[in-house]
Amino acid sequence: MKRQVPLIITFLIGMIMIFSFFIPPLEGLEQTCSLFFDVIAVFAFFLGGGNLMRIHINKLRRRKKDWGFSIVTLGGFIIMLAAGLLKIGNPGGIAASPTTEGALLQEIFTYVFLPLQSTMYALLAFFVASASYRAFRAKNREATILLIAAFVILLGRTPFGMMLTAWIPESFSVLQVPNMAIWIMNSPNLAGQRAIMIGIGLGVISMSLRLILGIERTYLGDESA
Amino acid sequence: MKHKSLVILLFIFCAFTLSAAQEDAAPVDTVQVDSILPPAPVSMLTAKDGENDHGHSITLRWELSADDGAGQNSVLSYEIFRWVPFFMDTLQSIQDSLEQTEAYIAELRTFLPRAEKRLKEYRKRKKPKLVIVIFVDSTQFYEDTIAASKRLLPEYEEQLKQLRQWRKQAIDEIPQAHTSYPEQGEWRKVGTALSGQANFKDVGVKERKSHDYMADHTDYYYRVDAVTADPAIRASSEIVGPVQSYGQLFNTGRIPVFVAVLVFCLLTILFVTRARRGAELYVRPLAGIEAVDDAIGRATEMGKPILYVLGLGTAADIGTIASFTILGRVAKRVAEYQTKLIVPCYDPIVMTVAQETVKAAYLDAGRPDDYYEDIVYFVTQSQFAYVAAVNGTMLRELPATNMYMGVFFAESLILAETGALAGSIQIAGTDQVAQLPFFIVACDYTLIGEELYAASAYLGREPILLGSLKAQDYAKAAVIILAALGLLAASLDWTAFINLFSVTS
Amino acid sequence: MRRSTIIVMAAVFGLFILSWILRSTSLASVQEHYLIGGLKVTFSAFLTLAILSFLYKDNPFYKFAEHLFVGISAAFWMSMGFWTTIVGNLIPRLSRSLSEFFQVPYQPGSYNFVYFIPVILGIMLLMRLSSKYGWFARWPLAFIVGTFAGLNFVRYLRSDFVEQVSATFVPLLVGWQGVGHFVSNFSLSASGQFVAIVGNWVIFLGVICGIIYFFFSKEHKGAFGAASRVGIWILMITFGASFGYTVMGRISLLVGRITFLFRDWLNLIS
Amino acid sequence: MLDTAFSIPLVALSDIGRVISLLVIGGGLLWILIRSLRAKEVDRRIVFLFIFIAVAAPILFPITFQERATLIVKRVFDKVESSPAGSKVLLAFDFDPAMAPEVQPMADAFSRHCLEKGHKVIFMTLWATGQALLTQSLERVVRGEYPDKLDGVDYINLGFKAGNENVLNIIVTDFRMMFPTDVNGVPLDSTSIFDDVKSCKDLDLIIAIGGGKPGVKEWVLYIGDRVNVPMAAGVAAVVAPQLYPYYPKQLLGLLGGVKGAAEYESELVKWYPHLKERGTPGLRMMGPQTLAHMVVMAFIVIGNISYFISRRRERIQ
Repeated sequence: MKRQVPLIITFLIGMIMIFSFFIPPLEGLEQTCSLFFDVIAVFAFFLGGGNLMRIHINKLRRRKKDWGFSIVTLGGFIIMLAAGLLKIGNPGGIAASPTTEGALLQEIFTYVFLPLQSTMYALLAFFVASASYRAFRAKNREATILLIAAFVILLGRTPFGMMLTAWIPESFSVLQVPNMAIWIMNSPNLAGQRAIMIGIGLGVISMSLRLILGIERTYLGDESA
Repeated sequence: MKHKSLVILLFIFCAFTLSAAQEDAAPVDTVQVDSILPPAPVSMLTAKDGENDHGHSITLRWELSADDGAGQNSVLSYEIFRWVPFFMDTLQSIQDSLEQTEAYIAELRTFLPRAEKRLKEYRKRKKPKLVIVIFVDSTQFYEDTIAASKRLLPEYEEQLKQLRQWRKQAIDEIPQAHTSYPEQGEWRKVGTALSGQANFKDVGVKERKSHDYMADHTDYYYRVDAVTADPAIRASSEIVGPVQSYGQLFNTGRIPVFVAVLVFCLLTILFVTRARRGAELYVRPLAGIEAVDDAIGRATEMGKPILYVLGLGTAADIGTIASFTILGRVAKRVAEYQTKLIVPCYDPIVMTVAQETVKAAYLDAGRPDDYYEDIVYFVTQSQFAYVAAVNGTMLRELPATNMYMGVFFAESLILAETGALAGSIQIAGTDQVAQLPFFIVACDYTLIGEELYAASAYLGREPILLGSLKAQDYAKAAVIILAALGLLAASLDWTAFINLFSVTS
Repeated sequence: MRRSTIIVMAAVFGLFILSWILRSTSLASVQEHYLIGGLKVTFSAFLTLAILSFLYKDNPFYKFAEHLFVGISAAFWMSMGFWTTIVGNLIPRLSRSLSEFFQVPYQPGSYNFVYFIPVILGIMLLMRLSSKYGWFARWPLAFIVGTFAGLNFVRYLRSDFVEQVSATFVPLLVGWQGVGHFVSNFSLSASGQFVAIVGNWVIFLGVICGIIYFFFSKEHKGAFGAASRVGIWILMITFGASFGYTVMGRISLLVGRITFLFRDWLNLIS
Repeated sequence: MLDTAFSIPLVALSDIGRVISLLVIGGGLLWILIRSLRAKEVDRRIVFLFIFIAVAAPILFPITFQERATLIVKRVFDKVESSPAGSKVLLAFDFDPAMAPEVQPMADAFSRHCLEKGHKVIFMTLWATGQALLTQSLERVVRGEYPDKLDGVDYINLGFKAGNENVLNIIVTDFRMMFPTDVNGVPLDSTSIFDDVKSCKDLDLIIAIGGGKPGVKEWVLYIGDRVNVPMAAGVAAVVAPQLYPYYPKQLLGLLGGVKGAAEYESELVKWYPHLKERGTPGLRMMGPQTLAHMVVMAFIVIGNISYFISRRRERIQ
């Protein structure tokens, strides 16, 4: 009941998905499964929200470290949820898209969600810089190759690359940095990416097979429960 | 191709000016002939059942009209017509009234209980002592309507049953109805194709009850009109038909994939069984993994902890699953050396699994009492909050070794950078190609993509993993051989071989 | 320590109010809800700076912004999922009256009852929240895993295996018209024949050597070892290229934010 | 090279600004170099500060450069340009605010180009956050700049659906099963743009804009390879290199990061000069990009110099 049923479900659904790829009459079935998945995916969002609530309410109860911030989280969560589910301030009413201009959801998105998320990723710019300063060292042959390639691309992606090597005649134009960058992207990079892609692809394929056949059960979590 | 529409306009303009010019010279009647000269019709129109589908579709192909985008009265689009028997209208009307009835019934069903409830309320309410003229007693009204609807409902249901019956029969008669061609029917437009397009797929729906249901094994007749800017000026092609649609049982366009599936499954099963029988399967050592033991030793000497990060993956991600095996091995060593292990988690499910892995490892190492719950703990399910927390741990605890194994995203660089700052030895491994450069730059050892999976097989020594790894290697060998052959094929343009690998549809 | 924090807090609060006032006054001519408008921009600027403050060190402002984000994003995805998929795709198949309530076109069908299955599975998924019945969640989990495994199995075999293999079928001699022709107009021009030929060679050998590097069940010795060494070099070029390429992306994000601060908040640029 | 589209006093002002900021950056780098030659640690916060200045300065005092479309970008542009007016183009907005600065310029360029050409554009997204961004750019670009274009006739917004790959797996054979209505609850059957469109097979061009998962890779795996509809992509720089193996067989072209956007914009304004004043964010972002790149490269050089010196010291000892 706790372990067998899930394994059977995985097996059946997996098989449907595989066979319907080759057997046209099964396409309809496959599509229904996909639609089921989409619906379940939404419940997964709900689960995420539920988990969040639970964790932060616990934090509040136990007065754990930084419990004050849990109030912020819960507050934001509840306000946004109300704005979203009740379509507060949505000019189009219940039928309109939840993200209509002027709806509270859209407002919060524009003025709170957007700056927060994009700034978080903007932090990465700084870390790239500091990584290139302290970590990007020609320690050995491999590192050196990596460094040179990176340098050429960096140069080739900026107009400076063109300025520096514009004097090179057309008959040697591949030596112009931008062209070199393009060539690296189109040939060695493509080759390397393809090798990795095939490798990982095979990994994914065999893992999928193991999952469908029920050999791989880690995703089921702890045995005891 | 640039400014095509402009060119077309130009041509039309020319056509008019020409005809205008001729007006003086030539007699009037010829002029009219010229100006309304229809375009050349499409030729070689063929229709056949749509390939590799579940039926209910017909594919049309044709040679473009000579006036496509050029010449007099240039063709702007093609309109595809199908001969439809009037019988389909009957079916349609049945459909409509059927849906109408369904709607009525649903309405009544929702109305009745409400009305009865309301009636009860009225009944409860006492009639006022002095009856004013304005006062209307709605009780009567409600009693009547309820009675009426109660009478109507079964009638409607009866009607519905009848209609369903009819529809079923009608649908069964569709193929029969089409045999009456060309009598008792007419041509109807089923779609348009833009100029320059020489094919069209008339796709119907396979649900019998749907409005645009397209019956299989039915004689269909098609015609394609070449239409100019003035929809009145058009040229019809010759009629093709009868053509029937039917479902295929196997998608022949995907045979190469099917073969690959079979071969790969066989390889995997073969090697897994061999490995289970105890065949010794060699896996080459990986620098990153070799480094693990030294790192743990180093940590023990320095008396500093070891930080193991599972990444942002869920328990169903391959990278994470591979990481669990590695964690098990690391935890075992740690337990043996009696070093401190820290495993902050991002995903609750992952945390539970990780806890068991570590617990089991301590048990293996024969030190179950050294294990405590807080070795593996949940941080938060927000990417950057997680990073902030782990960074904090790094800078506080200054671990001797940081291991990042699993699925990582933008946070990879921040982690590795901070780790380097804390002066720890760093071993990373991920199958997220976009993050590999950062790990390679900032870490001492990195397991590249598939190496991560291999590492778990190498450490876990489970026959299943070893077997499937072997199967993957054979698949790679196949790639190399095929690539070599394909190279020859491409160089000697030996297309037959290359076509073997082309997956259509 | 306590005092300093109080001072910082006060300073930030003061600046916030100041910016609000200034922004509102500058907006007064443009829109009628200028107070709200000013508040909006000021607040998002505040959040931006709060996150950036993490670069100095982890601090309460960053934590505030962080926690706010966590709450909001979870709720955002929830409401979007509800309106688009539950209301958009599920309800029209389940109930006519509900569809009427949500004003979505009802889709009658005789097999609609099957759409209760995902609802049940979904509810089982939510049971994970209870420690007692958590194991129910494995059924939907199994469904999810099954779907993905099945889809990935064939799609990856097709796109990342078969298609990639056939994509490696490149001619080694591009536009070959004999040695004479090749030698006579030999050039290192980026669009020249020689470069194209070398490119194809690199692609072919690179893929082969890269794959050889990923061979695990054979020792990397002799010619095999040499090939795998070439493979790792190719991989290193690849990663170098990715790194160089990525820098641009990371910078863009910063450009975006700074532009916001300068244009929308400080009005320094148009 | 420098932007001369300013009135006289402004030119002077911005030039002074440029010179000063360049001097600051150059001097600072020199200082860092000297410190690292002395094998002294430079606090990472200083490094951070540098990158900030390098990016901020060119935003205040704009520097613009010329761009020339490379083949991989040109192919996309030519495809959009050469398809006959009225072709059905699907634009997938699979991104969130985190990558918007990078890919929004492409998204706008694609939308403008398609509407200029008179293509019929179908917008959709697999990211909940994408729908909010989609609303914004529809307001700004489509309704703002092309008020005569009609919703449901010239363009349609299908919005977001949950389920990632599974959404694609459905629309590959049936749009209406996944999207019974558009984002505003209008049934697809009542829109003329979907008259002849049943599934992705009936489209003339698919352009996926993204940078995460689900993203372009999923589009190739689930749609591009299954239907023979030409497919192009505009992606964040992070994922662009991984997509090269799909080019040119599975993707007809690829725009990588802001540079890709800038190249596309340069091509766009060449053909449609009146689009110039609508703004070319991609081209404008290349200024800060360039300076930041120079700084990063300088860091790499300095870092390695100090590394070698320290290694020599170790050898001597």
